Amino acid sequence: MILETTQQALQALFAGSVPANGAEAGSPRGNGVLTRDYIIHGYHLDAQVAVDQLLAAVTILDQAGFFIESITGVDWIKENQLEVIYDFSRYDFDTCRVVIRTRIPRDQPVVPTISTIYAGANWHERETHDFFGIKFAGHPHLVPLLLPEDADFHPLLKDFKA
Amino acid sequence: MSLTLLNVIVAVVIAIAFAAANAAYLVWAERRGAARIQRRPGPNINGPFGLLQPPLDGIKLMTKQLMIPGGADKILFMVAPVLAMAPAIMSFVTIPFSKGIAAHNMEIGVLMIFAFASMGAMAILFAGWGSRNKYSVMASVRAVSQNVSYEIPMLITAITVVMVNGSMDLKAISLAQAGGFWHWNIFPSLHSPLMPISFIIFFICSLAETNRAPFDLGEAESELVAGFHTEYGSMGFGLFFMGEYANIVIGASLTTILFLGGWDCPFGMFPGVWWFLLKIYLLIATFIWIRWTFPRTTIYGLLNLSWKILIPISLFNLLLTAGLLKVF
Amino acid sequence: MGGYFSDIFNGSKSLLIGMGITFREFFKPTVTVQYPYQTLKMSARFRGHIELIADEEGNPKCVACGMCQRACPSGCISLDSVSVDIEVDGKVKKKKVLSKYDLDFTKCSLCGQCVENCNFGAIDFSKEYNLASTRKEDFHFNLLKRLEERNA
Amino acid sequence: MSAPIQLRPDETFILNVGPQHPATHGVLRVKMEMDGEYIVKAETVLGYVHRMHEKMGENRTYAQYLPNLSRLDYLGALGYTHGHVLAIERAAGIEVPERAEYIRAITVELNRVASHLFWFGAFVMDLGGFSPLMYAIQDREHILDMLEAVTGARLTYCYYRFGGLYNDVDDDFIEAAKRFIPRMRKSLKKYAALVTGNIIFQKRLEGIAPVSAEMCRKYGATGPVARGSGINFDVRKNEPYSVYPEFDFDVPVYHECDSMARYKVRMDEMEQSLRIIEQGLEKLPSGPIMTEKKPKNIKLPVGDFYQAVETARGSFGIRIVSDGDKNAYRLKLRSPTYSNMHLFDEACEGMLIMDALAFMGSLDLVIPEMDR
Repeated sequence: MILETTQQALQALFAGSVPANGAEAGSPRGNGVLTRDYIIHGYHLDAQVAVDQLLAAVTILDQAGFFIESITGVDWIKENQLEVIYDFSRYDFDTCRVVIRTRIPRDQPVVPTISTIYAGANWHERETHDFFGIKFAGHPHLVPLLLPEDADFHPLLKDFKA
Repeated sequence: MSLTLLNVIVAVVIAIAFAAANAAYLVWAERRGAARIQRRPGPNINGPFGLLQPPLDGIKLMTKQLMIPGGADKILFMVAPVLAMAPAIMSFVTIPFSKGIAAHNMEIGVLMIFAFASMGAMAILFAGWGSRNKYSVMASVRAVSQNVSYEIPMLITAITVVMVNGSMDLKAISLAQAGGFWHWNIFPSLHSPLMPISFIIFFICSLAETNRAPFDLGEAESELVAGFHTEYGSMGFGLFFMGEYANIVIGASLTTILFLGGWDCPFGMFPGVWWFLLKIYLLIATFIWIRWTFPRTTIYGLLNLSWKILIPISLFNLLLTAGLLKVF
Repeated sequence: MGGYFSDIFNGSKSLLIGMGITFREFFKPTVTVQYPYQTLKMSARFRGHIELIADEEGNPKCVACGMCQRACPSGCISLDSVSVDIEVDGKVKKKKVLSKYDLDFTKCSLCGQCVENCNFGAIDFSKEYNLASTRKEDFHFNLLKRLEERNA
Repeated sequence: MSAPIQLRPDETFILNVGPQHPATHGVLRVKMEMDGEYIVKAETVLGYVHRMHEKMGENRTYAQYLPNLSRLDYLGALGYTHGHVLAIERAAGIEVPERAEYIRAITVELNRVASHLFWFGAFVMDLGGFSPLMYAIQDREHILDMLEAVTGARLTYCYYRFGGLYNDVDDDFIEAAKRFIPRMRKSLKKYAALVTGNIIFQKRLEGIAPVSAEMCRKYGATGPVARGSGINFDVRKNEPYSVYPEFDFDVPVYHECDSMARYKVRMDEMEQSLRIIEQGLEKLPSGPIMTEKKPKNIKLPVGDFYQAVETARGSFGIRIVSDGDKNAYRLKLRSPTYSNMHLFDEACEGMLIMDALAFMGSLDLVIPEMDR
């Protein structure tokens, strides 16, 4: 039930441009909403949005009563891109896991913060900043959380050498 | 003159020895008792039943370096442990262990013990302030507000007893209760029908006055690390520790004298010092038992208990007793 | 007002119940094991550090294939082998013989991947748990030497 | 007690709770701005035991990564390992024999009881009562003995394998577990009388540290913290995995939102876990404990996989991004206490320090799990 309404609401962001459902995550694909096989992937909706659509997409989920699971990044060094992945889930029995992802160029990794919508995104964003160097524009306190205070390295980048 | 001086010296030495021995072996008893409650053996390696543990602990503490934190108020820091121990020892002077055993009997014994007891709060305040540690300061402020609020019901209850017995002399109070347990102050009489409740109030207050669990807010280890003695090591800590146990002995002795007939035998036979010791050690065992059963109260719960429950009831009891004394 | 007194009464009652429980516990026997004086037997599946297993002749069963070394997540096994000529039925054959088997126990996480990946049953967990030392070198085990010591 | 207060900024002082402090149960630091005993503002500082498990996940093969998972949460390690093996099995499409899944569920629930028992003891110790900790450890010891006999370790188990288990349970284990259940129920009654009913304990927790359901949602709190705020969320029920649909158990939910509610949730959960263990032992099918073709050198298909499980502390999630190699391209661990602890900063504002530290205890923190 919530699956369809959320899908429609997210779909509306893209005004019709729907990518093929068969495209695998990991390989480059266009922005849009995909439904995933829960049995295999463990989540239902997979939406790749442009950076400027991010806040709109998260707001949709916030209004639909989703809670934030985590935020993380992936370094796609071959495509010279960084990906930020947002996981959302629900407390009720209308199970629906939504993944929002957005891709940004590696040399200018800036995404808007969603800690204004979800207060709990604060630490997740700080952690992602620690590990990938992704800057969250508008974040109130973007200092290293898990790494030392003076850390200027980003260990989960694929070109990181210890 | 010289005989009096000798008397005083002997009395002080005995008082210090008694206090120190009690403090040392009450620690052992507490550790063994706590261990039994928790189904462990407790200290049992050094000597038979671990009886050598307290002296060895003492040696360990004495051989440690006395550290004074940088920026601490040196004088207050050094004075505080002494101030914790000394009043407790002084209080022993006036406690009558039996008819003939008392270092110095005073007509105002009750007053003197309370006067010395309130100096304990000062020791904690000095220690907390002098250590220059935020936890210590918070702990000492807590402990002082606690001591102030529990001294009131304690004193009111003591006054009730003093009124009933018509004396502030501890010996006289004990003697007034002689001749079997039905004469003891703990049991209700015509003049004081609420005495059992008074006893409970007095007991709770002496727990709180000695900063024992569940009222150990001054050292609240899970919140304030170790409270007012966080920065103390070596014998500074040792003195606080001994002072605490000496205060427990004082509290138990006072409870025994005021409510349990002092050295009187429950059945009117063989009165003597053994009855007194039996009573105070039973009370101390209860102290230990309580400590290892209950969690700690909160600071507001503690103050609520004092101001909303103990003080009204003890005041009511005082007025009732006064009225009944006037009528009958 | 009634609530005031019933609160006091119920509160005191709950305290007495708690004291009753600790009182009963006081008289129950202790449950601890006095460790250096008493010890427990390790269970059969206890995973200590690994040991080499000897065959009937006392030589290690290990054929130095290196599976354990590759499986180890922490890289704490290092082994080496030499080729020796042995005579089997009058013919000289080359055979790989284990010459070194070192375990760096400081890195080991006792996961058991090495034992699981060994196809020859040549290593197994020991039941050793008294492994305290202040020196790091004490945890670099030469398993081959330990095996010889056990054989002796 | 926890009413907000007004004060001038120059009247406050900074109190560093931690990194070494008895109440933080590990190396966690909370920088508190205090006004006397009231907290004005708190900032949690993490990362003192950060070990970068996620990078290790990229460097090691999936099988080599197994021991890492039990190093996350040393009290309830099996739950985390369960999540990992389930994620790999889901992605690689490995079928697990039923007996193996039953044994997994039984051991996970035993581990959950052990974890909650230790939490219970430590929590009461936070409040100043020491004896319950010892009683809890006694009961926990039985569980650890049982798990040691099966898995070979007492804390960092590393027992599950992709497609099954490391080794089978024996009759001794089943007997011991059957003996354990009634004994544990008796102990739970003892705890209820000794601790839950105690007036001092109740006064310390009731109405203290309210965490609203909305706050839980914004911070992503799960597990007993969410359930103590009236949210009926348990991954075992909401997204059934393993053999949990076969079991009849309830999810305890309390609507008071205070520390007492969180405490009661965990105490009730132990009882429910015992029910699951009981049913599991009864239904335990015979058969193999490993898939017929034991998977070696697992390579996952290209893709992005997520698996959530309910651990003792909440919903643990593991995300594996695979590029088809034998180790993960990216491995993300979503630890429940990380989100649960996050709301502490906001929730403790205006609280007394002793209430705040009791609140912190009620969140059930395991620092290595938070820092990863």
